[in-house]
Amino acid sequence: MPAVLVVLGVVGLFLLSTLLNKNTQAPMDLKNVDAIKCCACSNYSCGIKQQMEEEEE
Amino acid sequence: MLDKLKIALVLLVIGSMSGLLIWGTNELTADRIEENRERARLAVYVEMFPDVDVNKMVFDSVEGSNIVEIITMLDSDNNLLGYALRGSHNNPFGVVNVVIGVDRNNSIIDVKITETDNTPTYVSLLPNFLRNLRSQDIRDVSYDTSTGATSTYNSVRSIIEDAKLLVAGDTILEAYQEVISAAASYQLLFEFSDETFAIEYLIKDDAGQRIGYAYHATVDGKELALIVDQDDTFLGFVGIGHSDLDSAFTAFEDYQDTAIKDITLDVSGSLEDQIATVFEAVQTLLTTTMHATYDNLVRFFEVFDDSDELIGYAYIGRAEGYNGDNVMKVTINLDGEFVKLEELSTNDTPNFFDLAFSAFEPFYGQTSISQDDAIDGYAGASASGASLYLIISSALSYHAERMAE
Amino acid sequence: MSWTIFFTAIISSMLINNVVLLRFLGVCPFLGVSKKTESGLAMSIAVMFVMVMAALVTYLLYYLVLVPLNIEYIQTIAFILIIASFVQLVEMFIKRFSKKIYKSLGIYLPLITTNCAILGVAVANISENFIDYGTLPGLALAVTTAFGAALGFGLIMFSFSTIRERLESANLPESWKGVPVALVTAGIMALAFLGLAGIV
Amino acid sequence: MAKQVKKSKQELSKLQNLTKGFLKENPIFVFLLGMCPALAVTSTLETSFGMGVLVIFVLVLSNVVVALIKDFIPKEVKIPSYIVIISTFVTIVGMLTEAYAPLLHESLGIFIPLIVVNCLILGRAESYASKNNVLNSAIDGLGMALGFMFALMAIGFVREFMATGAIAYGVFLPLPFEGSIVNLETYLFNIAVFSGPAGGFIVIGTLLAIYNGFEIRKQKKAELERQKLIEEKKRIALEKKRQRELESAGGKA
Repeated sequence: MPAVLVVLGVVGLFLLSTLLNKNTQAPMDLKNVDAIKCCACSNYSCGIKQQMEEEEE
Repeated sequence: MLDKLKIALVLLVIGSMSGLLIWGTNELTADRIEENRERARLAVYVEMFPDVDVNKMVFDSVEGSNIVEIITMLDSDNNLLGYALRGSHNNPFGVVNVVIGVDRNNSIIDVKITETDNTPTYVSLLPNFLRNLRSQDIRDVSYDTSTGATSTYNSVRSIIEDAKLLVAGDTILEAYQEVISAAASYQLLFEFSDETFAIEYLIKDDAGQRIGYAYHATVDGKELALIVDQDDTFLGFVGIGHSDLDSAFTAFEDYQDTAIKDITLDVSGSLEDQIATVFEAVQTLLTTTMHATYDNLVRFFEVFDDSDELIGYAYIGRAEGYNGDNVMKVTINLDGEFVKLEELSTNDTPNFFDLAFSAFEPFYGQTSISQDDAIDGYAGASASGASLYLIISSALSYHAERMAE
Repeated sequence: MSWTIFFTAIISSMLINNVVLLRFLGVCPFLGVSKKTESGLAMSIAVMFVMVMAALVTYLLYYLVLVPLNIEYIQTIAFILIIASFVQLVEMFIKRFSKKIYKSLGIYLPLITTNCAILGVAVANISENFIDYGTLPGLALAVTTAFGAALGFGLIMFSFSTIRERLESANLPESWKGVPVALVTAGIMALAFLGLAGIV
Repeated sequence: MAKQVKKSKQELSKLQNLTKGFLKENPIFVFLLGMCPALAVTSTLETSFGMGVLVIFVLVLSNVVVALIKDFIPKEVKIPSYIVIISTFVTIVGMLTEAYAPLLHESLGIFIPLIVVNCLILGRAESYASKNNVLNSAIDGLGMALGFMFALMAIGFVREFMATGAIAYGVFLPLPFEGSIVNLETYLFNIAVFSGPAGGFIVIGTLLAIYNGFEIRKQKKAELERQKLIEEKKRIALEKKRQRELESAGGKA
């Protein structure tokens, strides 16, 4: 059973940190970046690149 | 709030499901994984000894050698298949781990590098070298000299050399046990440079008591040992790792259990004559010198001046220096004064050894040496100096003890 | 144990077992973010911070929780979750305390969770059995190794981004432009790095 | 380079869904996802195949589970849920491999746990399984994983052949045969660099360039066709216009 408890523990930790992070506003004009978008994106340099370029413009 | 609760609940369910699934899979596979890991660990041995019964391997750890472990290989009917010697050596590029498989007749089955930090490009130069070792007798192994991977090569070589010693050592002990059944270990006492016999070993029983001495010689290309007990009673000859000379040894059976000093040989035959030469050389040694029973001493003998008058005693001692044993001769005069120190053999760096050696010259004429005074002299050459101090102080106190009797 | 072992660990994980070129960890960010020197360096700094901290956290988790409880088999899930939560926390702190840092480093943090170099180094640290040196020296060694790996990552990101800036303007066949030529260049760099194998 | 794949709005058929991963949406050659394993475990055909099989398991299972529970997962905790699900399956698959194919486990080593951070899996969960039904998600997972495996095996085939002159040499999987399927006389060529790190980069780069070459030719052809079609249409329009003009002129006349 310790396996289940430890897994639950780390899941809880992750949940907590995710929620905390979600609820913290990114400073002013910057958007929150979503990890999953980078992964699901079909461009090899992920969404990050476009976002950077947008910011530079 | 309700949202948060829902989130927590969902993650709780997912987390528990995941934990349960993993736990369940582990329950199913744990035994098999354990078995696989064990098999992988032993794979190198099983490859060398295909018939080995994995459950009957006996692991004996070895100390003071590049060989870490000797594994005895038995098949399912308890027949001895051979030994695997696992060795480890550090060179400047990291560690080299080697497994040497030796069958019951001491011939090498295979030599494998199991793990190394050495540069792979160089390690890959070794397989031919390793292959050439196969089916050689480990006690008489010969190497290709050049592989292009000097460090790795030297590491493997020093591991094999130690394996050789261990395996050969076992045959020596087995040979002794034919003559003295109580023999449990032996220890190098002295290597002779220009005698008919080469090495003197001290034989001990399992309580560490001195029970005899062995003198090794080579006759007709075969190694033999003459064995006497602690009182120099002749116990017999024995072949080391072979029985080829046994028929020649029968000529000496008549003299068994007699003090070696009192024996007058009368044998005939060419082999017998050669063995008799060895016998007489040992006899001469044992009549002119006596065993010293101190740990760091080998033997002592009387010293005479030109007019054959006794002027003192010489003690030969050995102790571990910086790079192997130092063997020294210590002369003590009739007043018990330390009068001379001579070097018989050393592997220590000459500069340091000389520094240590000269540090003891000021003590000539003294009957005892205090450790503190000695250390001041040889500071800077501590290993060499400590070995010389041990030899000299052993000689002095042994001498004092003998004179008191 | 002597101090040289830490030096050896850094050199070895930075050059001889370079994460990107010789262990193939972190290839995706290597291809994605190495187009500009500036962004490559920012990414490397973020990776360095997370990698060192992740090595510390996973090592402690493994030897203080998983091993005593005899549940080493949940290593994978535990490590990725603890790394992911760590990244989230770091992101949160950066958001809160410095807009400037968030603008330059923060945007790479989400990429880092799925950067296999982080998890890879953490898992490799465990399988290297640093614990044989003792718990604390082992921890120090694990962290040092991670630091060296991050330095190696940064080195490659930097040197490769400078090469890449040139490649962009090179006159190449249409089909080789972009990633293919970048990969072949990386292959040639890997060949060069193989030559460092003997230095420790 | 056409990296952006056009999102086709119309529904793909089941078969198309299964086969799209091979060329049109190949995870490695088109999306460049999972490059780490693509470089690291492709030194031989067997390890490539083995890695492919593991990815098939993980991707299909995680896609199915994500599609099953997509309605229950709150939007804020999508990533945590997906990561937990994926890493659960990776852990399980890792244990099964170690139990039943220990040699494969040993040769893949650290890259089994690293399937967790393979963006292919997380990416499919996010962009497909969370929006489609269970059956389609399973087919999508299978198709993409097969495409991944196909790419790995193509790389592994080239690398192993160049490095040893053999095809499928030394089988790690619990298959009923051992040894090499085809072994040329190895001394003819034995370019060890291809089994090493440098070979991985170079082979993938070259295969990618070849793939791009074909794509570019296809695009050019399509472009040419389009141009022709446009010209044809223009010509027809022009002719019609002339005819009309003629007619109207004739009418006037």
